Amino acid sequence: MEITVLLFASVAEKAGTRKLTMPSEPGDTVERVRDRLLGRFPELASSVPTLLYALNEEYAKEWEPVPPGSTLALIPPVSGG
Amino acid sequence: MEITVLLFASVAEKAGTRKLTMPSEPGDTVERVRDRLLGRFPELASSVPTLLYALNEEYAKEWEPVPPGSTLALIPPVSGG
Amino acid sequence: MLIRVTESELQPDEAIAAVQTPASGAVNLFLGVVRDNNLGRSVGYLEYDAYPAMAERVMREIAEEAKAQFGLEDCAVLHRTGRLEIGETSLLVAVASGHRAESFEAGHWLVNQIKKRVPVWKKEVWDNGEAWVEGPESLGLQQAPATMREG
Amino acid sequence: MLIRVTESELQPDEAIAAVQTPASGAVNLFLGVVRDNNLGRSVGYLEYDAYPAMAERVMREIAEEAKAQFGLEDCAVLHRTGRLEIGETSLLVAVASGHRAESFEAGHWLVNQIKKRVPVWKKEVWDNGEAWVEGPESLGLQQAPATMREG
Repeated sequence: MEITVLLFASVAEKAGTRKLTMPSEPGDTVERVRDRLLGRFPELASSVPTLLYALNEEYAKEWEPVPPGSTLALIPPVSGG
Repeated sequence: MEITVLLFASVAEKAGTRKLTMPSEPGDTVERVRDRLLGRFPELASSVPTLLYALNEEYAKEWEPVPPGSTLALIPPVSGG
Repeated sequence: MLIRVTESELQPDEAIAAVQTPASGAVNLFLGVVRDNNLGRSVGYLEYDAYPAMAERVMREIAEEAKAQFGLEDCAVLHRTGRLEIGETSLLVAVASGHRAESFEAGHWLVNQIKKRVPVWKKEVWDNGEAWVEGPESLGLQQAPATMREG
Repeated sequence: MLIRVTESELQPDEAIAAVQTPASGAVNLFLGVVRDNNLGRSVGYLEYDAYPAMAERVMREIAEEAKAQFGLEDCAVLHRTGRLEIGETSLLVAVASGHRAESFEAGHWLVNQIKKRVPVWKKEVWDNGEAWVEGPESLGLQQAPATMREG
């Protein structure tokens, strides 16, 4: 099973992609998936301090588990309105 | 020369008219014209405590002079909006 | 600055278009609407009377004050008169400003001032009667002795 | 409760009609509009990105909170995405309530919450460059060390 990762705005531009999949690993949390992603896209490191996360369309904390099949979104500071 | 008097809403209903003219008198003030009007329409007496006045489309105090040719409006408590 | 007392239906799009400028980041539009109830009583319809020439003059005065006080791009005030059914719009206030906070504050301030000062009156008509409303915020009621204001 | 993220033009009349009920005496409509300048810089146009499914979910959450907290009749939140020119409307928030005070307060509260929480992003495009805007009120920036928030 895999994890779907969604990227938006400045983060999508830095990574050069808006959507990718990663293999799920036992014990995955938001933080662990994010750190594997940083290995692949080191250019995202500068975004991390202001990044929020969403698991299956809801805001999630870094310690929350990421079950196989989940969708994890990286949410840079929003600027709607 | 005459004074035009405009009546609105509850005051117009009590008096049975929306507009009338009165002869101008020397030394006329808002209060004096109103008091002459009360002589003609005693049913307006109960409106007086909450009445405001407008002279030529601007709010006016009771002591202000009413020159011949003026338009005096009796303004019951407003309820627009 | 669009200011109007009219018997015709009020058009939100017209008010919005009238106030927008290229520097406007926020537009706030307020609609006063005829409600089916007031003070616990079921309302059939409203009949608005006005002193149109003076009402427009006072509306313009209030709009100029708001524009200066809140640094607005522009504002518009339109009031309808005549018979209005439940759901119809009696008052439109539109405000355009650079940022949102002023647009909300100015809009609210404008409506408060209109309720106090603009010579417009509404009569409530029910199944079994009718009465002219005396606005609790009107200047006329504010000047009256306290005992009368409670009536 | 009308909630929508869309690439199509936003229609004020649709939002107003969506929230009105017979018991509504006040409707407040807020339009977020593309301004020709920001932080002293001349803006050419804006490009909005969004996470539409989550944005609609969060918008609905905020709207439900507002409805309960302010005792509203109803409310609507619509956000546009894609390329928006100066003067075009990016955000519509409509609120209907019995009386005017709640409509202004709830409208302002809703827009504040939207700026904090809804996953939508704008890129400013100038003559000679572009940049993603990081909303100073966004939750993401609020969590960052104070030194980063000043940047």
